[in-house]
Amino acid sequence: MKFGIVTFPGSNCDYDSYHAVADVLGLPAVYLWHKSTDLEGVDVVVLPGGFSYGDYLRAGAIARFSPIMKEVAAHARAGGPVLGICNGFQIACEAGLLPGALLRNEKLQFVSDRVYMRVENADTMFTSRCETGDVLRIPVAHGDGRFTADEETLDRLEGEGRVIFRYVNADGVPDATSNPNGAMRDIAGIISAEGNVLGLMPHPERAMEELVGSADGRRIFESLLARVSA
Amino acid sequence: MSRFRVAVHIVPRKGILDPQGKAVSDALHSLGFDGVTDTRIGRHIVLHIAAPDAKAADAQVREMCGKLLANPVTEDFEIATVEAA
Amino acid sequence: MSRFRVAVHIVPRKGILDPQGKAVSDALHSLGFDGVTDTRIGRHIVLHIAAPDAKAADAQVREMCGKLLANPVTEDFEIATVEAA
Amino acid sequence: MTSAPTPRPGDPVITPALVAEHGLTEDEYGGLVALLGRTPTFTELGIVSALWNEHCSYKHSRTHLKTLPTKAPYVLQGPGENAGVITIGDGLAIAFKIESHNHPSAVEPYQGAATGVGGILRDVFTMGARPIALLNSLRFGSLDSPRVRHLFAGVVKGIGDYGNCVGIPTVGGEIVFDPAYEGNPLVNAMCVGLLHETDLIRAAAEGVGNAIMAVGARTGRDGIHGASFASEDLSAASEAKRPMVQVGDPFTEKLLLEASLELIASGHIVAIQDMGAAGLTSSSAEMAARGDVGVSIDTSKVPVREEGMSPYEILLSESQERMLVVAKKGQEAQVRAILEKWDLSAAVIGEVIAEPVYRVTEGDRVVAEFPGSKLVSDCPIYNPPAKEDPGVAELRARDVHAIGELREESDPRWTLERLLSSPTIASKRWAYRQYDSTVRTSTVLRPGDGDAAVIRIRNTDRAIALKTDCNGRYVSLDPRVGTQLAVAEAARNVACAGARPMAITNCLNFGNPKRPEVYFQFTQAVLGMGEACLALGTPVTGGNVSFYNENPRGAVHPTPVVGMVGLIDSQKHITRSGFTTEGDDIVLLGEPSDELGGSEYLARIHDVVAGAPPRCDLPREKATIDALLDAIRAGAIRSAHDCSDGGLAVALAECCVADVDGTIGAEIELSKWSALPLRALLFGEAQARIIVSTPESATVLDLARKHGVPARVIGRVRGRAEGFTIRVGERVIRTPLDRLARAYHDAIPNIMNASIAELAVLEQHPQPSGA
Ligand SMILES: Nc1ncnc2c1ncn2[C@@H]1O[C@H](COP(=O)(O)OP(=O)(O)O)[C@@H](O)[C@H]1O
Ligand SMILES: [Mg+2]
Repeated sequence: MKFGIVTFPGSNCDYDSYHAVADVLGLPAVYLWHKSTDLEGVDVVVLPGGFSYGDYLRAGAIARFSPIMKEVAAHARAGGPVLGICNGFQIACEAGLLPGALLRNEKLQFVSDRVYMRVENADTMFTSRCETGDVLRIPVAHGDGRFTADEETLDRLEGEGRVIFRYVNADGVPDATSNPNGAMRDIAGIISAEGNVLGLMPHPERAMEELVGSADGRRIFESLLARVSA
Repeated sequence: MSRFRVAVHIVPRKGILDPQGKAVSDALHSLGFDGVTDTRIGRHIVLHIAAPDAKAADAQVREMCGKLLANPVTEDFEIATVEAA
Repeated sequence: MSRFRVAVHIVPRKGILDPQGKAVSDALHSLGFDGVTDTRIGRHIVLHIAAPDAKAADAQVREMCGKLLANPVTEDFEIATVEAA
Repeated sequence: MTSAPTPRPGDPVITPALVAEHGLTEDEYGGLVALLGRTPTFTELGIVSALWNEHCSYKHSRTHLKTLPTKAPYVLQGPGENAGVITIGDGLAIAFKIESHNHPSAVEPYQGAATGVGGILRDVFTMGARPIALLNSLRFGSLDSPRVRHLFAGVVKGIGDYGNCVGIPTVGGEIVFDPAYEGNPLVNAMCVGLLHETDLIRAAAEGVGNAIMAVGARTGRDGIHGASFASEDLSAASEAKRPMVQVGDPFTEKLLLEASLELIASGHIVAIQDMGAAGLTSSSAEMAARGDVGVSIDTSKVPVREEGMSPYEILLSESQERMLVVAKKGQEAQVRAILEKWDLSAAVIGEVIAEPVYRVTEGDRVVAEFPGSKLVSDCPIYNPPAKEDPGVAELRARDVHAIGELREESDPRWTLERLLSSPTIASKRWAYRQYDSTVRTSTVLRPGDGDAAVIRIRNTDRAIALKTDCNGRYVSLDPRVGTQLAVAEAARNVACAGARPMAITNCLNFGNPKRPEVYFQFTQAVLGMGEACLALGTPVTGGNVSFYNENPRGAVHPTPVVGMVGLIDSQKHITRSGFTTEGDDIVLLGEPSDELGGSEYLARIHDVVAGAPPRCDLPREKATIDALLDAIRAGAIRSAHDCSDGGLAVALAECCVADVDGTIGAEIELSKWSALPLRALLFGEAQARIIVSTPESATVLDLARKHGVPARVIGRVRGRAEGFTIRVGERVIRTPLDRLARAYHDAIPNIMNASIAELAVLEQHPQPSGA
């Protein structure tokens, strides 16, 4: 299974995603340049974290017009997996691959921390190696992570099992301090209706090795591996 | 073609939490401006563009707002002024 | 006391680099809006305040701008509208 | 083309007043006229005022800086380049440098701090290194003042937004609050980069005929100091409003970083340098002097952001995110192509010439011309009188034992909690939670995890440990000893993380050097730094001097900040600072003594800065570090934390409560030292002390003995429920952990989060803050 990691001007977690896939998991990976229109036959597209176009105007707003995004959208329409992490989640929302928007953190500060997120639905290609209710410890680092959508959209997401990760405390329940950004309904990650585009604010690619604090992020990559190669 | 200066306001949609506006309200209170009841903060974008006439300039900027300048999920926009520049 | 709705524009001072405006200009060009020559991005702040009259409302908001709303080192402000609310 | 420069139409006439406004003394101006053999043009005056100002010329510091030790077999590049470089084996090297952005941050905290980070990043990547970590060392007045809170919040946000956007983790540093910095905050930023030794590139112009290119952002009128000097002669009020503030664009910086590294790897260039302070002028003049060649620059070819900029303005602009590059002749197009790939511009603006002159033209008109490299080499050097302020000698001699205890102090728990909640000691998480510390996925010890930050080196078993340190109060009381202690503390901190201290960079923040008492502090500090670096085997590879940190109310504490790099041979040796395991023995390396001078205790509890700072015994510091490292390598150490601000009791409490994820208890027995005054035992800041926790205390004690370091088991790590207990003879000091944790963790958030106005102002910045 081959991963393609998109580099937008201002992406800065492309390198970390590449490391996670290629060095830690030993899988084939390529960087995809934003001006390119060729996905080079990759199976999974990663929209990495960072500050594409400086996040000027709104996070992800300008990146969504990059030439590569047409191909990414086509790949998604054809059922190909797309993993949007942090800025990648923001880009996916701006591009209409996922519903909702990510707004300025409620406390108005950038938040860099390690949070807990609970797996809300283990029956997806991104979470098959988890159990529903599992709590993963994953770093966050963002200024605009407050997931926002209208009530109807939120209800639909919940009803269809598309809220995949929710911020919780170490014991697996939401509390006053477990949500780092004020996201509605403590939403940390959601999936598309077809189940092939996942967007999340926490950084699983930064949680691949105990040495740097956590290896819980592997479960997401390994789930993909299990499903896609099956 | 003439040159126009177009000012656009992009504002958070009603009902969307505006923590920035709230923080500014609170700060104004703490500075003694008690009369403030509400503050909303949006963007003020000033574009200089070439267009055949004011109407075309307005239409062009509307299109920009629809495509890029405003987020349809959370923001509204309004063209504040179109002036010859 | 009456209620007023005051709109203020806070803009980057002339000569000050506006990286955000530049990025948006570039993005508009790449979307085919070739006529755009310049984009500056500031804030649009709408305040609801109580004041005896429009003039007092204006004066109050000017003071807020000086104290809090605008950065005196890098930004200019202008009161766009004062309306009874 | 060697016609002498002629004044441009509209240039102001050179008058004594104009010369003075440019900061040149009469003698300096005389030197300039002698150098040229004629009256300078306005442009030339601007160039010289920039190059001969303190920041670029080091005219008051050079002689003394030369005395610092700079050599070791592993030092690849010492002072003189954009950053120092040391090798760490396997063909890999570390480039690092610290720099101040104090004055800009005082004017505009957010942009000042942000552009400080931008500048130090460029200093590192112009060596051919990829930045892998940022640190910062900050000093503010008391947080009681709204203005200080505004500065603090702005600086922290500026640092965070810039580093976060570029994608370099901010992993460590220090923040001190002291009324001495009330009017003059200090903002020092450090950057560390990784490179292959073979990619090391220096900033020396070479090769007659090679093209000089300006790359990156366009040049605007930002930060032209001359603009204010000359504003009378330039026109009206609009000019007076001309912005002095530079705005940072971290997005462009990120592109510039990638483009520069690609350029260096491409082999199409021979030199690259940041256009930092004094912009194009200083970068071009310094590159020419280093390469011992002439250069010719045409300002009309420099890409500008605004119309009608004069050569004077273009030369002195401090617009950010720009680089000067010397491209190999005939390879300009390739250079341009690399920049275009990153959506950046590049323009040929001049060339390296055989004739030994520094020449600036505007089209065909010569506007400035200096012979040879004299522009840089003929800069005046000063060694003004130095004399200690008798008031300081008195303070130092004061018997601080005579200071009576407050009534509340009869309960040492009160004092302990007061100290833990002192903003200088309390957790700085409020600040570093705004810094992305994990991007690049190599941060092993994040802020708060250890005494130093640790970054692993990919594809090796090695890691580096990084820390900045300086206790300005000590330095103010005794500059020589205080500076020795700054080096010692930094070394101790990286050793606590498991690293051998390797080398330092420094940022010397002082007041006005023309005042003898300031110059005394400076010379003594440099002396002490040299002594400590020799004794600890950590050469100085570079640094920065920032004078004039004073306002009418006085100068800041002299603050020679030390940025230390340590090397960890095996990732197994990476050591945290907090206790980890119930049942471990707690061992104190080093021992308490009756020293309270200059302590946080006196400052916080009694509002007194007096007494002699703690004694500095450099051989003892070295032995303690060696003993600790041997114990770590023997696998005997579970945690290590040094005693610094607040002394032994504070350090022990930190070991129990500093981890936000959970506290752990401890039971401590200090009766051996019950003869010492209790407050000196608990809160005195005797140096060369490290608290370790270990499952094998025998091994630790044994190794300590071998190195001649006093050591003793002083207690045991306990469960959370058992709390924190210190016994001294009859006295039992017992505290529940959550009281200590609250004191330590809530102090700064309680102050800052209540301060809505300051935070709201910042939110107004139209800066990126995404992900
Ligand atoms: N400005 C800062 N930026 C990032 N980390 C910081 C900053 N200030 C302090 N820290 C981190 O907080 C922890 C404690 O720092 P400090 O109080 O200076 O320790 P010590 O007293 O042991 O030298 C360290 O991990 C340090 O790197
Ligand atoms: Mg320490």
